[in-house]
Amino acid sequence: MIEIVSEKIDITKILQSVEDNSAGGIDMFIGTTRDNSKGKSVLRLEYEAYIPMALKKMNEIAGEAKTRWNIKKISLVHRIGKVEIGEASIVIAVSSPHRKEAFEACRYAIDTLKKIVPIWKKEFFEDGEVWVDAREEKILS
Amino acid sequence: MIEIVSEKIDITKILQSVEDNSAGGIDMFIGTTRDNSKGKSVLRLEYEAYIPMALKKMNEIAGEAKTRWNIKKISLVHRIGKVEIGEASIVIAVSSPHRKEAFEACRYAIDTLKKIVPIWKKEFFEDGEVWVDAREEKILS
Amino acid sequence: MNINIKFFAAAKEVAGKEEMQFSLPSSSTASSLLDLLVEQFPGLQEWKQYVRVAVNQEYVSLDYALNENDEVAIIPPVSGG
Amino acid sequence: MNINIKFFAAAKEVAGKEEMQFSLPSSSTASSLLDLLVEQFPGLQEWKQYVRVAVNQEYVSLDYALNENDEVAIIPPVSGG
Repeated sequence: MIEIVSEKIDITKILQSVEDNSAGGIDMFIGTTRDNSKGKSVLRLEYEAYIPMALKKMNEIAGEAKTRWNIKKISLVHRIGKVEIGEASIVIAVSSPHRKEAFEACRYAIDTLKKIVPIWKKEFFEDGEVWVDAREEKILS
Repeated sequence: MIEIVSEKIDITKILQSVEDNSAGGIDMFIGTTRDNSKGKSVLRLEYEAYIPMALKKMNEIAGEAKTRWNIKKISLVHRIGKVEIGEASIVIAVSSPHRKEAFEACRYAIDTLKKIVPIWKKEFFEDGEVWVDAREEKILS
Repeated sequence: MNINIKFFAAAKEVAGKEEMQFSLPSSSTASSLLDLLVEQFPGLQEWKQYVRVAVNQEYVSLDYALNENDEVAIIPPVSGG
Repeated sequence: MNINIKFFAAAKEVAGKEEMQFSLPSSSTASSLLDLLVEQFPGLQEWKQYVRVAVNQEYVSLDYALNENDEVAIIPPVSGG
């Protein structure tokens, strides 16, 4: 399940999408919007995507994860548009016979998504708004 | 939220238990019962716990994770009794400002739980039943 | 002195019971308790080198000196998760 | 030749538009397109060294030779997740 959605992400549906009777473990990463950024209070966030290319890259990440690790199923769902504080902007789930591979593939997927998938986050503060430049955040997140 | 339950694990409730507006990521591990073990078909599983000591050790793991990593909240819920194939036996969730720490703390928690928490799994096959000895599984899971 | 013993998983099946009271010479250790248990339940012999002993819900080493009314648990290799 | 350009995020705000048609000498590269875009939208200058160029939804290097009707996207540093 590789999707970009503009509504609240349905986590239960994503979990079901990776269930597999031969899987012993599922690792799920849920990225949520923080109420602060570089010491400033964040009011809300908006995400924008180059949708067809983003989906293509998300599919490539899923395929590469399946090549590198013995995993059963992998799902990546990104939300775009306005996302309230505390809500999920990205959910990645990976099922695998053995947990080590689920963890590693899930971490690979989120790390790679943050580098290559054309999606952008804008943070809204009391005194303005700014497109986040992930290069500055490398050390942090 | 540190619990041992005998009913189906409520994953949504666990997710809510670690939500935090200053957290940027949640990593959740869900251990599910596989339909096979060492090449044999598994019909079902049962878990038994030394409940008070298991809860004590689960609390220690949560405390140690909070000491080692900058995490916000951590929940560990283990199910005991009969668990059907594909159902969750363990769910661990960790929220953290930055995802690296959520992943590492979650992995630490499940790895350590499997070593020190007094809970045992019995596998039921067509031709018998056996208490799983995790020492044999070290290489596998 | 009297201690309370709890058996779990494979140890419970070998002992045929979940718990029992056990009388021990004073200044007995976890190790000497295990020896006595193997005498009473010979099937525990093959588990002896693998089980851990917990006293009052904490793992202890084999030279741990038991006390009256300790809650002692025989912990086979765990397999939770 | 004509190509279609899409702008995103900060680049979209600097250009003041989401997409446009652009006429280029044939055998233009991604690099020469960026130079022309900076001429037209001087605010892009500060982004020039950070943006990546995607052609038909695939990242390309700066010496990539563009073709008629290519879909070219100007990709500022991404920040999804």
